[in-house]
Amino acid sequence: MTVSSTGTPTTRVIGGLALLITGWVVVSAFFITPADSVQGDSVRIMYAHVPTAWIAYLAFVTTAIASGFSVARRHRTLGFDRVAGASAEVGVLFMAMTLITGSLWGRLTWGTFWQWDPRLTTTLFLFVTYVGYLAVRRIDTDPRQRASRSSVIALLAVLEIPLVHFSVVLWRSLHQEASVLNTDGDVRLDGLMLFTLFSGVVAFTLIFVWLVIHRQRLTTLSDLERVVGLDAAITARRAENSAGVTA
Amino acid sequence: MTSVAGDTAIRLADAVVALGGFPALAGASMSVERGELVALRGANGTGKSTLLRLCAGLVPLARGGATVLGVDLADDRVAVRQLVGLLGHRNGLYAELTCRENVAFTAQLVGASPNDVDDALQRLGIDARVAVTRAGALSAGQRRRTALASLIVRRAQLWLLDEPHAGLDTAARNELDVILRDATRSGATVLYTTHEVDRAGLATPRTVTLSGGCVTSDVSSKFGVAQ
Amino acid sequence: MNTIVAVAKKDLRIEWRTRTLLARVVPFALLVLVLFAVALDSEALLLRAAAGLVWMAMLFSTMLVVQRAFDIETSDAAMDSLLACTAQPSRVFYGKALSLFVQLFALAAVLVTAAVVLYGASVNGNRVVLLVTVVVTATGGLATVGTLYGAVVANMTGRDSLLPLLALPVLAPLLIAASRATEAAFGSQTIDLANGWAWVGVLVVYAIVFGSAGAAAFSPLTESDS
Amino acid sequence: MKDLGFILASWLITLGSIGMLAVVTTRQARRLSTRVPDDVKPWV
Repeated sequence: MTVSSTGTPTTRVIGGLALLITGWVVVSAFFITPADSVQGDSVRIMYAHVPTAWIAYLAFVTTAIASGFSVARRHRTLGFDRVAGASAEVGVLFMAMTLITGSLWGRLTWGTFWQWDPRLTTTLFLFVTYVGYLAVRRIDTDPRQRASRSSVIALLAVLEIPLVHFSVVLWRSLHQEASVLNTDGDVRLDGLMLFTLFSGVVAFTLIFVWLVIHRQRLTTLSDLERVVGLDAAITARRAENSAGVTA
Repeated sequence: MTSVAGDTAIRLADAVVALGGFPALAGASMSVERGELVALRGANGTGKSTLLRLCAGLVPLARGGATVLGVDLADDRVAVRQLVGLLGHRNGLYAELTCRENVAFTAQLVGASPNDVDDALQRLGIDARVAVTRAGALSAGQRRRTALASLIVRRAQLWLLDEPHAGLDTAARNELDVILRDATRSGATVLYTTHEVDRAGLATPRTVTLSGGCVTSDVSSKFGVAQ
Repeated sequence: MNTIVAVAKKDLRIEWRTRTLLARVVPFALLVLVLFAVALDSEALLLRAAAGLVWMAMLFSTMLVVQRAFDIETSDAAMDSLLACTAQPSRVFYGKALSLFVQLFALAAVLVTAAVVLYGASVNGNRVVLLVTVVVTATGGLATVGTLYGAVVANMTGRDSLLPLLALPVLAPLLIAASRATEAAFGSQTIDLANGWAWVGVLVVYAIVFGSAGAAAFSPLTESDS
Repeated sequence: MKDLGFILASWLITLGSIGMLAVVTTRQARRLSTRVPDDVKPWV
């Protein structure tokens, strides 16, 4: 019998916990926590937005570190590369969600969907950079070649992002424009609000771990499928060969 | 340049190379000593070119073992690049440079002198008029000769030639045979592919035949193989 | 050093014979500047945007020049022999970057002149020094990043669409810095000369960072896979 | 609740995309798992 999933008892526990805590966060965010004194009800978006953003950054840090280890091991073990890829996939999705929920919140709080402030701009470039990273990973090639190429892109992104951030900070600092509303999202929170936000971070971290485990196993599966397919193809080619000799 | 590998230039043990999932080499085993001249024979699509590209470090080894000039290809296939001269299907020439400029560029990179360039051109029968013609405007045979001249200038330890005789006229073919034997005499190892039986038999002391991505026969003879 | 010069000379000689830059890239870049002018439709706005538009046109043109620079190498598998002939792939990187630098510098000179003529931008006195420094450092950054990502996509399928996707986000800091510094050199009201020089500092750091990263990353990037 | 539309949209987008990725991942896993024998799967 073949095991028809990438799940294990550990991932099931992680998944269950993630669902449970997410449920609590949703209930608390909508019905239990009060509206913020400055932001009003729009603070309820924050309970989704902040954990999402946290995961997005965590994902790219994970990708960078895993790529570094992959290079250090000279791509002999593909595990690091698979984790790097899975983490980037999840990170790109979370980054997109961060940008969307962030601009919805911004519309309510600032009155605009987008502001060219350093944090937003850097996040946008981070997003585009990792979309490119995933495009490189999608090119069908030998897994070790894939690891070698994509790790270079990931490590160059580590160089790129601070430069982007620094230049955007410098750029915006030259424009003395008053903010629409003098808040950047770092609001003062009471105990329950903080606890909800913290639960959200925990829940989304568990979701992230669950997704990365499963998605890196997917890559393992497709790499293994390549190996299994090659075995069959070698046997076929050799058989054809001996048949040709006897004929 | 000396290597720690001893006397073995190429050692393949059940080497498998997969190109887009297809096992172009499906477990080839062979061993070539330094200074040997070996012809690779086989029909189209039997893995001759892939075997050469594997030895040149251009394609990854999927299974088995492959050591070329002391470099383990499973571990680091880039390291072998510098020791090996490959003449593949494509000539590796710049179409906008003249024949002589192409060879001279190679010479500059490896630190050979302009005299070496002239010698190489002369040996391959490239005259002054052809030498100043853009590579893109040359005939297929002339481009082949230019690429061979570059290879001579490089003085690689292992020569890997894919159909080097194809497109050459009789005089050039005979001269090529002399060049290859000279190369082995000066310590280089030469592995070339051909599907011409007589050439493989007469000019070469050893003929390895590929079929279905595997080595199916390996014949050594001082007098050539009667077919 | 020898290898760097040899590779650069080879690339420039090929460029001189085909005149791709002159015949295709320069007209394209000028066209971009003209089209921007038509799209913006305001002389005041154009003058304000001149610096940014020049560097936008430079970025797009860089994509073309880089693609051409690696087409030369891959069309007859010359890259394989080239790398086989050199002990240090980083020198091939610097050689190709050097030739890109020369070409892009010439292009930048044309585009800055065009901005003066078409958009009414003006450069005078000690601003000329700033402008030349900006063009040199920014072109240096463009050349190194262009060569690096050109090598990334050189042996990939579908590289024409992949190169801008990978390279343009990386070039964003350069675009910001070069545009602001050029604005200062054009005598903008929003940025003074001192700020312009601060941006040059960013450009220098950028060129050095990607110059060294490119040299280090070049070797693993050039492994072909088929 | 003020701005309920924006708040609901944010949450739906967030949870919806996570859910979709989870579903796509498990379906892909189910499809690929059958093509690879168990003894080579490191987590079995």
